[in-house]
Amino acid sequence: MLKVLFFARYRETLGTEQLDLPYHPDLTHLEEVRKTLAKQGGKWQVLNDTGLMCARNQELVELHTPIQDGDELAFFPTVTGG
Amino acid sequence: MLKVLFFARYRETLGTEQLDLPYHPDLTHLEEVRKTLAKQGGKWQVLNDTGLMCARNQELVELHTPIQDGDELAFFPTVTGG
Amino acid sequence: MISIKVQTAPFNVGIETQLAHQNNLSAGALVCFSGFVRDFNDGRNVRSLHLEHFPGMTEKSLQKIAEEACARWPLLKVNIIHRVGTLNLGEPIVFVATLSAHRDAAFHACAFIMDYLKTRAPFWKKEQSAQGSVWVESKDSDQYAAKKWQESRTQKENFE
Amino acid sequence: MISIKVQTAPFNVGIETQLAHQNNLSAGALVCFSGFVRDFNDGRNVRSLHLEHFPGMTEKSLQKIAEEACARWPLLKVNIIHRVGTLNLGEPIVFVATLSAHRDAAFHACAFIMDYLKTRAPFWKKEQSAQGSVWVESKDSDQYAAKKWQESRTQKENFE
Repeated sequence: MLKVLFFARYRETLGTEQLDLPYHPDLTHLEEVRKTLAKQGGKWQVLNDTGLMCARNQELVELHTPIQDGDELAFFPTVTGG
Repeated sequence: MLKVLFFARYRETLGTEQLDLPYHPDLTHLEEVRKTLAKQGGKWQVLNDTGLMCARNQELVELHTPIQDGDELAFFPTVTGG
Repeated sequence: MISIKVQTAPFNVGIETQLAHQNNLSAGALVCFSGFVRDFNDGRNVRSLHLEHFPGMTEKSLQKIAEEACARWPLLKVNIIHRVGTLNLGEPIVFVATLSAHRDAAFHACAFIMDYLKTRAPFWKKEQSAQGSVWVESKDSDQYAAKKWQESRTQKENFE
Repeated sequence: MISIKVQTAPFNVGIETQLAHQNNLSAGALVCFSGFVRDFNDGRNVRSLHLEHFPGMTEKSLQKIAEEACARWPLLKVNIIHRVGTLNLGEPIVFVATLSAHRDAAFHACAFIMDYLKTRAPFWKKEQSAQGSVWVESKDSDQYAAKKWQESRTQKENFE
């Protein structure tokens, strides 16, 4: 199982802050997870945002980062703190 | 008349913080004043210091700056504040 | 010595500045950055700010940024405080203090931490203004500022 | 808005940091530099410091440096405090605060003011240590730091 978190504008648009996604060997990288979710269309197209950032197990990573079953993933808009 | 001030190490070496120098048309620039004083030899050679800085009427200037009768000049070592 | 605080409670930049130096007699230089909620942003009259973050990851990412600063420059102390939740106009959002023997290390480290924090720490600002409530857009200038440090990884040597 | 203070009385960097922002709702960024008397300098165990200056010229030169910073960057406030006379170990010598809408202007202006102050304001430090009393030598790195700003006079545009 993969845990997927959403923050800020994505969280609001999707109306959810977290979902569980069954792990599948085809989901080799974060990019596959993003595509799988985005191709549901509608509100999920927010994940096609050019400013999208992502994390794996609470560490900032790129979309081409490999993932494993049990990972906690997160997608969020470009950060704006400070 | 020219008023000449000395600070910090120069003041200590010369044993004076201020002197009045009669104005003379040959004293066209700060450099001439410095030379006139330094050539007295002995302790006055402190004015040959490579780190020497100078001011004219309380403004930082270069040795090639022209001077006038009545000016307040100052010679001092490289500043070390802050 | 690194201290990271992510908190909903307000803080006082004066008290934090004093705490950042206290009792360290080897410290010649302290640089403190304070960021505040200001009245105008991109033409909007801001009333308050809501700061969302990613609990857990936030603290880890700030710790990592502080550690990278310590690896680049000889620092005696790094203190970072960042507020989350609702902030009023004029209140401090973020405070970064860097303490060192010399000023160049303290200045560079403080600017570096802010540039990285702005682009790598999971915080999101939502502004409440007369025009309603909007998520703050990220700025290209912040991305550019952070990139500059990647091109100068050897800077530590300059300050030792 | 520029404030210059040259004083024998001690001051508190925390209080000064608070004063530097107070009531300015347009200010998003405050950078404060504090310089302290530290225990070791060039291998000497420092007990105290005596600061000599050139009364009259000192204030004028600090004012001029602050004005040049305001001409280069969009600043809301510049506060400079510099102590003279005898200072004890751990006490603040100098404090520079720069307030702006954005952090890059505040950071650059604060570093600029310190670099110019170190090389253009008529202060001289004499250290009291176990080895006696010595005039502090100027550092080439300070001259170098100040020169960099002369090569980048057009920097103001970058922050507007």
